[in-house]
Amino acid sequence: MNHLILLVVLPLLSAFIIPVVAKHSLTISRLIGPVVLVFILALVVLSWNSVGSNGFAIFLGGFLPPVGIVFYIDHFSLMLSGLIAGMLLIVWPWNSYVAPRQYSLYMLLTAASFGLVLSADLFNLYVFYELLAVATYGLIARQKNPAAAVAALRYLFVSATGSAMLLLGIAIIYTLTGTLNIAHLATMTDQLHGLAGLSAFALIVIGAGVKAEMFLLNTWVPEVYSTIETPLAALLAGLISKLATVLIIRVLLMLFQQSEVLQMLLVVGVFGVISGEMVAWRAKDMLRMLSFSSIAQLGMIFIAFSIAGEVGLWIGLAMMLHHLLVKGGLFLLADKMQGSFDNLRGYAKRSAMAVAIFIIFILSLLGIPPFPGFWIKLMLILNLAEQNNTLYHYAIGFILLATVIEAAYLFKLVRYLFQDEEAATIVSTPKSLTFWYAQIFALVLLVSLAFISPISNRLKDMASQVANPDIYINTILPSHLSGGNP
Amino acid sequence: MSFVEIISELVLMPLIAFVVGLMMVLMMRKISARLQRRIGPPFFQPIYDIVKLYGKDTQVSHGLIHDIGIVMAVGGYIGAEILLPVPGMEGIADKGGIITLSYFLMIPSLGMALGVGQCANPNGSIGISRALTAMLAYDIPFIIVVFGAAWHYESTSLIGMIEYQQANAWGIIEMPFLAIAGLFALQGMLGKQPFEIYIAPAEIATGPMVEMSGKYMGGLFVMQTFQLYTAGVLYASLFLGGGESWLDLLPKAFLVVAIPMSIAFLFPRYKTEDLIRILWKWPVMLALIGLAFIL
Amino acid sequence: MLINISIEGLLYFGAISLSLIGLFGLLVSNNVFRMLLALVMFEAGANLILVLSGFRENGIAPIFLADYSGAIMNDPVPQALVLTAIVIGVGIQALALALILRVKKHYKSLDMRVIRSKLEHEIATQANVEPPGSHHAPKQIVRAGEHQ
Amino acid sequence: MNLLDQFFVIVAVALISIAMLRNIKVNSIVSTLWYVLMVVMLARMSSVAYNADTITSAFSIELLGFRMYWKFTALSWFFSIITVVSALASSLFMSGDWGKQYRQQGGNYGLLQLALILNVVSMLILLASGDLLSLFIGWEFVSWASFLMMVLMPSKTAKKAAVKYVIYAIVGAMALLAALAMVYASSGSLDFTQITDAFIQMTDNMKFGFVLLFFIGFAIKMGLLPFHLWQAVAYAETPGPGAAFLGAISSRMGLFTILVVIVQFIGLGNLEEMNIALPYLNMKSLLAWIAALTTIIPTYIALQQHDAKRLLAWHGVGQGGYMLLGIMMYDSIGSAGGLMHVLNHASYQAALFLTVVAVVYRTGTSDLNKLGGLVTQMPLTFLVMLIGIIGLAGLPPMNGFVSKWMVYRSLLVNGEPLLFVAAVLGTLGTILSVYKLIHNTFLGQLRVEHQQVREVPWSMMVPMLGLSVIVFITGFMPGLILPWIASIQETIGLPVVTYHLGGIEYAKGGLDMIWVSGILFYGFGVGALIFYFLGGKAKRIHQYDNYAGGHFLSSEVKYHYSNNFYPGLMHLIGNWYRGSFKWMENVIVSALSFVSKLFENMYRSRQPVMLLVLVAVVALFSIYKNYSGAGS
Amino acid sequence: MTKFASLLFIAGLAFFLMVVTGLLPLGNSPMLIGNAILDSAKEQVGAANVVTSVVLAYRGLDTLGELSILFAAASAVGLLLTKSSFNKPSKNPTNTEESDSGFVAINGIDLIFPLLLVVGMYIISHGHLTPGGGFQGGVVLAIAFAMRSIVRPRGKSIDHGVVTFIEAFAGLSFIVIGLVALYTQGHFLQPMLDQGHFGSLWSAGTIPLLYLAVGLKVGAELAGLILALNTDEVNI
Repeated sequence: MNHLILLVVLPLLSAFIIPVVAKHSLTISRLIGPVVLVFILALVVLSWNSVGSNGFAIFLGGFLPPVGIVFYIDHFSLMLSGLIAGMLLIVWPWNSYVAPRQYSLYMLLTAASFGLVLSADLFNLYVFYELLAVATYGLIARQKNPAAAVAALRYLFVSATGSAMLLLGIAIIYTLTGTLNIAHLATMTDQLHGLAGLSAFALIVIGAGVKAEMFLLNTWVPEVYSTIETPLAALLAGLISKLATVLIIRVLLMLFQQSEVLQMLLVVGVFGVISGEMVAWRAKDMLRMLSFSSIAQLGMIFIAFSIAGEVGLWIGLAMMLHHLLVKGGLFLLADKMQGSFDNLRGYAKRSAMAVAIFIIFILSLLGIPPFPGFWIKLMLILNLAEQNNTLYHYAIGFILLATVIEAAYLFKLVRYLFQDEEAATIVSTPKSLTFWYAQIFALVLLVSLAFISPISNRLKDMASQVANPDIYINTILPSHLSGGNP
Repeated sequence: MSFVEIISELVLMPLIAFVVGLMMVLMMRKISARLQRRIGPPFFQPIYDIVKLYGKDTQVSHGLIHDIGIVMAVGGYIGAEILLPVPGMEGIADKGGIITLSYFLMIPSLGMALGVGQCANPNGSIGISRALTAMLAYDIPFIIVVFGAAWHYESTSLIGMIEYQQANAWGIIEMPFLAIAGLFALQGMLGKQPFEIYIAPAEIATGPMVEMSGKYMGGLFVMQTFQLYTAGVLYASLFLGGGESWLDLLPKAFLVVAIPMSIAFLFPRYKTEDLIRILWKWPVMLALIGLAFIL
Repeated sequence: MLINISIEGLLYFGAISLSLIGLFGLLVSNNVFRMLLALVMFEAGANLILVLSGFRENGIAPIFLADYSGAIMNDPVPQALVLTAIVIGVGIQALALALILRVKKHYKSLDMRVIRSKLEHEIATQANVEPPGSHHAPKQIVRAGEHQ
Repeated sequence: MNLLDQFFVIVAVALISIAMLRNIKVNSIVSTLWYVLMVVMLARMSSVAYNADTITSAFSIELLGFRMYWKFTALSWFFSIITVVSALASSLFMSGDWGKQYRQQGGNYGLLQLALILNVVSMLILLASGDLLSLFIGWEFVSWASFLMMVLMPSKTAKKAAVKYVIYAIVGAMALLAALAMVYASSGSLDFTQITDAFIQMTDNMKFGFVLLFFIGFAIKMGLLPFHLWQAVAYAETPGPGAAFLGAISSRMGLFTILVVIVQFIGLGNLEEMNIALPYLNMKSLLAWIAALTTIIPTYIALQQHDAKRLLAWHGVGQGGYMLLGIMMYDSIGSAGGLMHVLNHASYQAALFLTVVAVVYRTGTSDLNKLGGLVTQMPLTFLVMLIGIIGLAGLPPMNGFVSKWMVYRSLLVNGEPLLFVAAVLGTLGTILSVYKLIHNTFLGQLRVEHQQVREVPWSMMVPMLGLSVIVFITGFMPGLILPWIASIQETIGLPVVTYHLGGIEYAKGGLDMIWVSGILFYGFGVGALIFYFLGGKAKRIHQYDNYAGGHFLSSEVKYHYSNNFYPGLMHLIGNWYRGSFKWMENVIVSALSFVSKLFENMYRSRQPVMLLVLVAVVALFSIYKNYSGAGS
Repeated sequence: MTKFASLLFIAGLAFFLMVVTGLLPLGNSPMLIGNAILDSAKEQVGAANVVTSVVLAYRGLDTLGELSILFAAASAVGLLLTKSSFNKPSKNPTNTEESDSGFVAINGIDLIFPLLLVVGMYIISHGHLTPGGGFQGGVVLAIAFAMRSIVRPRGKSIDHGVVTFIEAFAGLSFIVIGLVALYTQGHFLQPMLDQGHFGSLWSAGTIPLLYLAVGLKVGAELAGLILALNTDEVNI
């Protein structure tokens, strides 16, 4: 099983060699990425069954924890890895002219994503987080649109400040405990649950929150998403934001599962939902609307994760998957339906299929039965209601209000799409690959409807696995159940 | 109740109503004449009028609905008057109560409206719109009065109400405010001054009445007899203890009808707005005060 | 705790001051290049705090020299970490510099306010909508019920 | 497979067949036959309606720990038969020439049929729901199916109205979801029976929230005040028979859910105990007042309309108030009246809408200022409309009278003078406005361009006549319907009404419609006798041959008095039409808009790092506040 | 206003950070891993410089990640500043002469250049014994090239292709060493080869090789970065 490290290593390797290969053969350099991704996808699928319910730990360099870096692999991280590989295959820049180094950046992004998902070491997570960030800046700035450079620069300032804070948090934790291994830290939570530890956690959350589109840290979102190519936006909104969320959740679950912390997460989530939906309501063009809606959805995910225990976790996971499908799909669709609402007038006549898919997506996004989004929202609301805390009950109100606003702006757009007179400036785009992908996303969404029960059971299994720090600690530190020196 | 009784009631009641109504019309005209220092028409003048109208040669119809309008107007009052309990003929009255009766009283308005509407005379339409507005105006106090009466007598059946009054005291004693409000409503319902704006187009030689020639006008005259009878007996039943016998009932009914007549010719005519305003102000207020006393 | 001035206390104070001065500079400057420099300072401060966590009283460098006599060694881990962090910082700074060059080239300005509004304007133009926050009066008064 | 399963199989097959045969010509006939089959199936299930039985479907779904199942009670059956019959009438109406014209005008006829069956299916799913979750899902289905129906109209107003409807519907759905969450929070289950348990456990404040959330959810669908703004325009702007169908039954789904949730499971007795302000105002009377105001305000808005469809649609909103008012009286006749009004309203409303559609079919407009005098051209349509408006105005002998009578009787018995006056005010307004409708459409002067207009073909006439027969028969013999009502009352725990074929048995004043109608027709008969057999034969003259204030009305100058029909009244009450509710709507939108502007400016921050630092400071501060006392 | 608010925030942040650091065990932190590594580094890795053991063995993946970040940054900068990404040609041939740096600088740099190379290589190759190592040495190497390009802005100081090749090769070799360890020893980046005599140049197994790769990589990346940034003459 140690070969699963290839998930990180192979993309890095390919990233390094792509520029050199490109000097000799552009074609081969273009194929390296997809081949590696397909290989990794196969690897993930093949190793699915061999990962037991307790997960599996890779000790890098053969050093037993806590001294070395550890990778922890369970079904949850495998699922995310599969999603990463699949998503990257989908947004892979096939048909546009792309410099070889851009492929390298994509592969570095891939490697960083895998690292973020698998690593069980705080500092290692930081490194991968930064790799992800740098690759993202590069990809954003590389866009043909010169505005993208400004967006990337503004993003960079926020993100780098956040990263420095993350580093600060890690430094505090290390000074406090003398270890970086999350499992090891989990055995000494009593030391962490003080002012210093929680402050460190707050700094970590702020650092990771920038990418997770957390409220007030997400000002970069609209600028970046409206300047970059939509497939990349789909990747960032659909997947990368989730990985940062996963990072936060991992740390939270293992180290800081306290009601105050969860409530702060809830508040942040609620603000995200409300602010995102409200500003999306004002938006007058597709991409801006989608990016703010994405902020809101991330807020919703935070709200889900703020429910203590497995329940919150599996609902959050389900929301993540759903959002990945829907928002990813919408951004892919936006490749075809770009521009202001005014430009999209009468689009239904031009492409009924695109509009139909759009409506399926937004219905699911709104949580209209029987689409999967409904079941997730239902479970979220019911479980929020079950919490013994009025804060959670207020959150329900805000979610519901946000849904109304969401409906308002989404259907405002629908009205434009169905208007009789067509916009003069409407751009007719040829059937592109992204549109096919969007159709596939919609199909997956519809098919998943038939499998709500099995999917939810599987997610519940994963959640119970992830939510239990004992499994994590047992697997990574077999001999250190109750803490102590290595 | 036997079949014969039913038949006899059904046949007799319109006849009685017609006769009594004719006398009421006569009385009305007499009162107006006396108030205007005239002698007034002879005793049989109302019946002469009706016969004359029915006997006319020129009878113009604008179509089926025109006819049906008259039929509905007359029929609605006949139905209403059958539902009124009168001494010796109470069999059918308990099949419908006061609510049904008040609804029956709306049917003639609608019938008239339909008939005039079919005439396609624009001034007719104006008259109808005013008439319906007036109906809206007088029905509010009327319905409060009905409610108060029904609540007080704990029954919606007129027979029950009369029984209550005969056992206890008359409604006018127990509910004076409601009774006064009822009189106001009656004034409006009968379309007498000052609440007769909807007849106004007739006075400028057009409007509903003008299109009614011959038997149409005759139908309306017949309707008026029934209307007066119904109003008088209804009010008598509600507030004056009904009648143990005809000798008892008729004077009451005549008295009731006489009051609006006497008032009517002393007043000018209100505009539609003013009509609504006054009917929604004073009688409604009185009726509500009355209600407050009995609730 | 702060009154008891020790060497590490001073070091911490210096490190925190450095990072916060950097952060302050980041907040108040409008010139993008200055912001970058401030960011460098902030990161340097953070790195200092990180490397300080391995500090031991009377510790020596964690190298087993030939004359090593069992003295207390400083923690090697933060040193390794900070090495990594510094290099990461360098990478980000270089990238930022390149971005600044490109922005300057395109927008002829380094003022954050200017390039921000130009960015918004550009986004809005591409999407064919009015830029947000433009101070023009609303074109039409929206009547009741027309919002949705 | 019990009857219900068979029924649902048939419904499903019907849906599939209509969806498949969308573009084939026989489709219209086939779909009508499907509705006939559904009526037959419902008839086979009539034991539900007569004996207050329950049929539970064998089919159920177990999902995420919830079990959803479907069942038919007397209540479901009652609403289902109304739904299916309305659909049958609409489908039949559009199957013939109307559909042809619709196609020629560029409409997608297949899609309309599909929308109709989708509406029917979703309503049946809702009506059969056996627990709160399936109820909610059915509820949403209904919302979206009617949305589909609404967007079929190509006009801009229609789209706007439909989108507005969506927002209202989502508000309702969200309120419902919140109420569901409250049920779930206190019992961990979404069975209907849990509502009662959950309600009992709640504190007083929570009870208000709970009832109001449910009520808001349902009231929005039903268009009760203050959520009435969306409905009329949305329903009116629906293609022809679709408007008839929606107007007849769609919004009554709100009443169904009110009956199930608020009446059956929360219980009106419990509502009565929830005191709001004075001893006179409790939750139940609040709802009753909402109902009463709903009868008044939309009715008087209808009075202002000059579009026939909108006028009717506004009346549809207003009539909903009577239903709720009757039910909120919590006695046998009041609730019977309210329930019966559902059927009555559906029948005459569908008939009236169909007549208007028929007029539009022939003349191309439903603008009351552009019509008139059509009675000579379309006498049967006129007859249907006459019967319809008599029903709508609640005059004897049509069925509208019966249900309104029961409501009035109940108000009288319960001593609610103000509610009574409110209800009467509604009725009077209705009379005024329906007269305007029939006068401006069929009476008065015929316009030149309409002189060639003919009666509509039989495919359209038959459903209209059928509906008017229902309007009359159920008015003449309400005892045909009352057994169903009695079963419903038994099912949902209301006092059961005593009835006979002619009407209601009630101490101190019942109602016997056979007698009432008999007397009325006798009166008419006598009237006709007086009219036709005394006096000579009238001469039929041309319409224009009349005399108006000195000049003769020639055919060149049309002087049809239709615009501003009640000037006196409007002069008096016109100032009251202030659009307060629109203003309220606007206020909410503006407030949200203001907040969203604030957020937007936050996202446009010049220096986003500032926000990051702000977050850091706030987070550290809150942690410090939490821990500074305890130390580390 | 902004300044005041910023000051307020920073003051708040300073206060909280002071409080937090005041709570930290300054100077005698637990250093659980640190101690464990100090105890076992000698045997497990065999490098005299424990920091090197940590960088390349215990936390080798961090180093790989960091190299990747450098690579990513260099790639991105390269992508951003290639001429194709600019709208108009910026080269202005008239100022070639003005920007030349004069005789002393050019010849001085030429003189120091080989010296710098040697120093850099020395630092790299003794990374596992003394303070220093791949990063530091790599930076020296990069500076050597950077200085040349600074004094000769128009001259071709280093071939881009060579830089690309070196960075690819260095990265590749780091990973290949790791992979070889994975398939021979069982773990990625597990120390391999004979540990040799502790404290001598040829000790610590693969560590010097890895450090060499790191040094080359860092040198190449930084040189590439500086080159890329230097080719453009935008005045800030």
